[in-house]
Amino acid sequence: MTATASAVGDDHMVGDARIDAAAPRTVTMAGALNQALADCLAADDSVLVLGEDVGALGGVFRVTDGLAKRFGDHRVVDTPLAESGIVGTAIGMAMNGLRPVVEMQFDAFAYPAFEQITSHLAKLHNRTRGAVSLPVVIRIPYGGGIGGVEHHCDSSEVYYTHTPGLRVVSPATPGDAYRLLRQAVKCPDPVIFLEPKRRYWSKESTNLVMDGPGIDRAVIRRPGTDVTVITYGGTVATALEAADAATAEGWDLEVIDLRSLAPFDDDTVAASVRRTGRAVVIHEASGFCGYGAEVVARLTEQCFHHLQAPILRVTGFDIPYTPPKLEQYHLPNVDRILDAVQRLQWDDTPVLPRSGTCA
Amino acid sequence: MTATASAVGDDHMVGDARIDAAAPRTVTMAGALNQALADCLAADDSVLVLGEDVGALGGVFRVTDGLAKRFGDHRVVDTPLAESGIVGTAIGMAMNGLRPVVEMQFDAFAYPAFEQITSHLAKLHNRTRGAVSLPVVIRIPYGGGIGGVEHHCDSSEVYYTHTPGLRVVSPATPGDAYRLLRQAVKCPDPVIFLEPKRRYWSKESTNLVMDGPGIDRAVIRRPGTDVTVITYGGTVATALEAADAATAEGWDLEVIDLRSLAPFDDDTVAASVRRTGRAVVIHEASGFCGYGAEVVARLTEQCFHHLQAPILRVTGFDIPYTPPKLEQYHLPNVDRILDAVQRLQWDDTPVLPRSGTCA
Amino acid sequence: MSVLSDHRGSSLLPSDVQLGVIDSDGQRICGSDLTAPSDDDLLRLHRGMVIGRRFDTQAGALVRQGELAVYPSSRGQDACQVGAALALQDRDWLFPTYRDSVALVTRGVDPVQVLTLLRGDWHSGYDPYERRVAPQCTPLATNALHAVGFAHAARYKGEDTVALVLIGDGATSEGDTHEALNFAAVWKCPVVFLVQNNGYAISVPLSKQTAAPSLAHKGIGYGMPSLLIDGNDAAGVFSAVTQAVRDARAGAGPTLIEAITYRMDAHTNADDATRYRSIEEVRQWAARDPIERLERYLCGRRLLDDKQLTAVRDDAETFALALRERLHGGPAADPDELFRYVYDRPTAMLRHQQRQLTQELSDAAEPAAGVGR
Amino acid sequence: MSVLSDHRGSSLLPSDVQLGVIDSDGQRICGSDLTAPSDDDLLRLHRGMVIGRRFDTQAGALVRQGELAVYPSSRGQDACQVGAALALQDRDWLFPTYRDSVALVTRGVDPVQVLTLLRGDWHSGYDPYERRVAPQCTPLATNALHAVGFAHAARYKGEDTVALVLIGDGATSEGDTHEALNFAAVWKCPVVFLVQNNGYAISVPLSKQTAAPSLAHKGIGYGMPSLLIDGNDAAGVFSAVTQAVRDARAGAGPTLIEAITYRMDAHTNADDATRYRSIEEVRQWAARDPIERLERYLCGRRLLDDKQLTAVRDDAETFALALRERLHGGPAADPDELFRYVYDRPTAMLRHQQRQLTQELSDAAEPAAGVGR
Ligand SMILES: Cc1ncc(C[n+]2csc(CCOP(=O)(O)OP(=O)(O)O)c2C)c(N)n1
Ligand SMILES: Cc1ncc(C[n+]2csc(CCOP(=O)(O)OP(=O)(O)O)c2C)c(N)n1
Ligand SMILES: [Mg+2]
Ligand SMILES: [Mg+2]
Repeated sequence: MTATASAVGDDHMVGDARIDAAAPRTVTMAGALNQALADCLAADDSVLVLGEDVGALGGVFRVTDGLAKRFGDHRVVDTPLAESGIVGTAIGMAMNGLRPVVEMQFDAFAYPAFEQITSHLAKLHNRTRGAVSLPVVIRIPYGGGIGGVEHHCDSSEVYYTHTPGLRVVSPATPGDAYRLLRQAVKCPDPVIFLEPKRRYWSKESTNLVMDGPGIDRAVIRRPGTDVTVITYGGTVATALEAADAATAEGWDLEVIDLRSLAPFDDDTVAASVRRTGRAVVIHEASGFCGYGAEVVARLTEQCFHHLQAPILRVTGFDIPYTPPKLEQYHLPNVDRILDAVQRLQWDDTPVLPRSGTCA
Repeated sequence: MTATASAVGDDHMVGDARIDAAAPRTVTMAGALNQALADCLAADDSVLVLGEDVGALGGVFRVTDGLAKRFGDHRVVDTPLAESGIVGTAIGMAMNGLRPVVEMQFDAFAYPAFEQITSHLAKLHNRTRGAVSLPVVIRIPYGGGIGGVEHHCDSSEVYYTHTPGLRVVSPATPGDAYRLLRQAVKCPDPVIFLEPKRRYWSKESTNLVMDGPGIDRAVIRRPGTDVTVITYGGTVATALEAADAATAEGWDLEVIDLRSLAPFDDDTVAASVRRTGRAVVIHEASGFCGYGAEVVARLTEQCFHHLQAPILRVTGFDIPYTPPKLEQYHLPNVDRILDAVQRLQWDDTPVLPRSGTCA
Repeated sequence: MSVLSDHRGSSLLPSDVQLGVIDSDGQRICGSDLTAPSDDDLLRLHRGMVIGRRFDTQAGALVRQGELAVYPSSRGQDACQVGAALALQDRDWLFPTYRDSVALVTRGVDPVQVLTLLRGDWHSGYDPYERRVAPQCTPLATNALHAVGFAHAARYKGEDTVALVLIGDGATSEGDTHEALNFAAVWKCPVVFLVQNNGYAISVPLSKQTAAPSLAHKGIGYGMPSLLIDGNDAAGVFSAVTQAVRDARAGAGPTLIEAITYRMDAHTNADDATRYRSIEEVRQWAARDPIERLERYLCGRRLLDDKQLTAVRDDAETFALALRERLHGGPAADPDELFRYVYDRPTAMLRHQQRQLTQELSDAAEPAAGVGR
Repeated sequence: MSVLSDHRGSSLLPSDVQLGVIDSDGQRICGSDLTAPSDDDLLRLHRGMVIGRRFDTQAGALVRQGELAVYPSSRGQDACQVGAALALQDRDWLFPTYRDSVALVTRGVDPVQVLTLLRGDWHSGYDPYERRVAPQCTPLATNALHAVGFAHAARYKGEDTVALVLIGDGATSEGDTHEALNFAAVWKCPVVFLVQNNGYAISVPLSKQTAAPSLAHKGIGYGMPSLLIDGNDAAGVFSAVTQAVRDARAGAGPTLIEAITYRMDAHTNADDATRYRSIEEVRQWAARDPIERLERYLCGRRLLDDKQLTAVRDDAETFALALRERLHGGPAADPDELFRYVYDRPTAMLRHQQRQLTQELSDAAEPAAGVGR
């Protein structure tokens, strides 16, 4: 079943040509994504939007609101209910010159498409020595924090980041949602586009523009000197909150928004960690073999002699996503982040970690 | 298409009651697995073997050779060709008290079953507060080294180890293949059983017995003092070779065979790393967000102040599995392992790692 | 040498028109291929629907009061919900979806436990083995395969249990539906597939879901007999499912039944149905209400009088009242449970994480100075 | 209000018997529903099969000589391979599987490039856009969806391209086949599905794969017309596919064709077919050889004489010889390519890994002292 809600503000006309994208305005992330899709559809006839309920309904999160009306249902297509079918046909369309933007309704409902994604979408360019390009974007609302029932709150990023051939990106702000989605649609590689559900309704006053940091670059959302906090998508805002709270403790946190999970922007992140000497990685997904493991492993190798303490992870527990009433216990929050920061051996007497520790 | 080969030696009668499992004999890994299945089928009527070509053909690797003949095709079932169907029906059978042992023909052909595995097999016990147990074993021939064409050589372990609710194990020797498979069939949790294809034909003279290290324990295959080499499945033999070669360089490597990838045996491995102060992780799968990342991350946290150098990874490149003629360049080998060992900062002057380094 | 069976099986095709027992005016349909249920069964169907409808309305109200997070109503599909549930024997198994709460209640699952999922306390609130009902399934069509495996295992064990799958029209597009129908037919499993075709998958109308003459026409492609029935006729649904269950139990294999029905409410409370269907369409279906239809028939045949009708409705009110009361009193969700059931026994890592959380919660309970804990 | 179309479409059912143009004795079938190809087309079919068969035999020999890692032969399925390939126009697209090398060769893909995959040099050896042939697909049934998407895009762009999918009987059990048939029918795509039913999926016989009267009977469940044909009759296959392609091009939507055939060799060279089928069965199918049958017909009608036959066979030998020679001379696989095509441009990480490998290889080329490098 599906929680439906209008994430698009009513104070502006979404999916509407009358809006000048470059003028600053207050926009939700869902609204920014909607505008990005509208602008992509308007700019390029080869762009198609495909998915379940993306037409008349405008998607269960209303990200495609108004698009079918404006562009027609040959451009914004309510498909039959079959995710492997959606991705598989999108691959065929891309082989024939189109740029399909696919919506998966919720993370766990992308799993039926796993074979098409891993065995074809990720590999056809390589298989054909570059003869076939697949500029397909798969939009997946990911993560929890919205009180969703089982299967509606998975964080499935590692399934994709561990699959060579895919790009994986996730926006943290409305402005970046617009930018990243337009960049993703333009990108010749297949892109898994992870939309943090809990931030669909977050607002920002911003210009919606495509230029700025490239699709594969991380950005420093808050400069700081003591600890590098590395995160992406839904937990960037949490990290920024934690950074504010940390000032009271006298810690100056640098917050990095990865934006691109694959490839990883080593330059930006390693430079920060070498500067601060301490780092914490945050994500909602389970810790075990989670994305944070890669961040820790590569940065530890790259920055070993600069590290004052092991890089710690603040992640979801190693459990299936919780029922709605228990998600507060599962999700990384400010306290847990500050707790991890505190464990970064500030007194320089090594704290022997507890055995079996993970998060 | 499928490479078929008899991996079961002809010098003994596999799947045959006449064999006394406990008497030492020379056996291939495929033969040991065959014997384990035979013994499970003989011991417990609720055990069923399901898969594509597991009946008359005996499986493309002949692991189920002779079983249909001996136990009947109601116990050893050639299913219709549909992997989601196989796993989905196995779940239903387990709900009704059976213990299905499922064969997926090759790693990449398990992907159609991904939704059934992640959304149900891994979660039904949790979903029902323990009321429903799913003692299902999914046998997946994994990894390369056999000259297989595309889709026949994936190393898909992280897709499963990152999914809470699944156990993931992989044997490295014939004796342990027997033991682990029998333990997996007995286990009340769902088990992903990864069989290293390239070791199907490796031989060992051993007793086939169930007791010994438990399903969730790592074992030290070779004790050593200088470096802990952590690996599993197909690369354990490679690591042991490397350890032999390393003696010429004066390095005494300790080789740990994880056996259980999920859960991870922190006690055994962390104790070793604290002792040696240096570690290398090896696997065939791509490095990025590979299993080795978790090993590095958790051990770095647990053993930070014992580490003389960052824990290094020797893994496959971050590319789709290679065509047959190029796999030699992709697979971890003795030279690469020794090279990693050499980079473990023996002179105590920090070697600044190259930026962007990963493997 | 022939790789094909000789049986060309056009007998496997469904009828051209929807089969039923009682038409939308409450009149008995003459010469129907479906056997009319006994009077007792008709009264059970009526009672089940009245109570089921009351449950459904109650759940809707609980959402508005903030007691439930979400509720997918089956109002309008009452005949399918109740007809199917009552057609099963006690030992049979039901494999329902999120839409089928009323079928669960009809089968005797504790309504408070039915609502556990929607309240957000846990993913499923009942022990499946108690009333032989699998957890309500959210990933579409996946439950169909579980039912097939379950039914196959029953036969393997020599038991005569039958499994009944409930899926929607949208779910028929998923690969898992295909694989389930195929495995069931090849293995001749004692399983019945009931497709509640309510014309929509959330907002997507059937015309965008299939180009087939009917969904029941899929049966022949698996060598499976199929039926097309009026899904708002409780007597017809009961009769069709009862017969299919009987056949399955007798070893005749699976049946595919498509029941044409309509969901009167939105997909869930969170959905806005005005975006994709007309009020006129809803109004037309309101005239085919399954409860009114059966009441008209029963009253016409004097199997039900006003007093009895009032008594049934009172029972439904009592049922709803008890549900409300018991729901308020429920214990709070327990975070310790998060770690308890991931595996048969929690792993060391999970025990460690559980201790961390416990520590955190007890730290938070004490007034702490700063963040230091 | 009706959620169902009125069209009950029993016209969508296949025939009871396999349609064909020329029977196994080489006689023209009278009154067939299939149009007989022109004499020119019959000669093209014959020539295609003779050359295709020679290619197939050559590939088998190359496996035994260790030149190829593996080869899945289509011997016996020659009529399907050649009949289907020749039925396409130049601008149409073919979506083949691992089994369909002969169809590729027939369509004009360079045979050396066809063998790249099986030689193990790369995953696919040809540029799909050159001869409009998708890479041979290994994950079963997944190619069917690609074809549907491709065909849909063609219509979207206003082009009249048709896509032809080849799959096997086993692959019809996969969910992707179902989803592809359904998307194609709902979207009315210009796509033709040709199921080469050779009776086995590796070792598994059709009886364990389906209980349907025929695989073509699946069509009606999607609202798709279907045909059951004799897959060893090249003229029949050509005629059926040509007609379906023409319909698709004209906007009439997709067709499902089931062709009954047999693979004479094992699944691949690595397979041991004696484990699952009898020599007697193979012998019976040998009597239905598609090439002999057409030759008998053509010679009977004096469209082909001994001299011409010899000429065709000589051409086939020349073809095989050229293949052998060119294959030997091919360049060695290049490890640098491993990194080049993963993305449009190699990422920094991949460039780094490529440098590591290059360094390793150049280190290994020099005699090194110990492991120090
Ligand atoms: C695999 C999967 N994809 C998508 C969804 C999201 N979803 C929930 S209900 C629904 C519509 C289902 O329609 P139908 O099968 O007709 O059942 P109905 O809701 O009408 O009872 C969708 C798309 C899901 N639950 N599972
Ligand atoms: C998804 C998937 N599962 C399993 C396999 C392994 N496999 C390769 S060919 C084959 C049999 C296919 O049979 P069929 O579709 O009848 O084609 P045929 O080989 O007879 O031409 C199998 C099981 C695969 N390639 N893809
Ligand atoms: Mg529906
Ligand atoms: Mg076949």
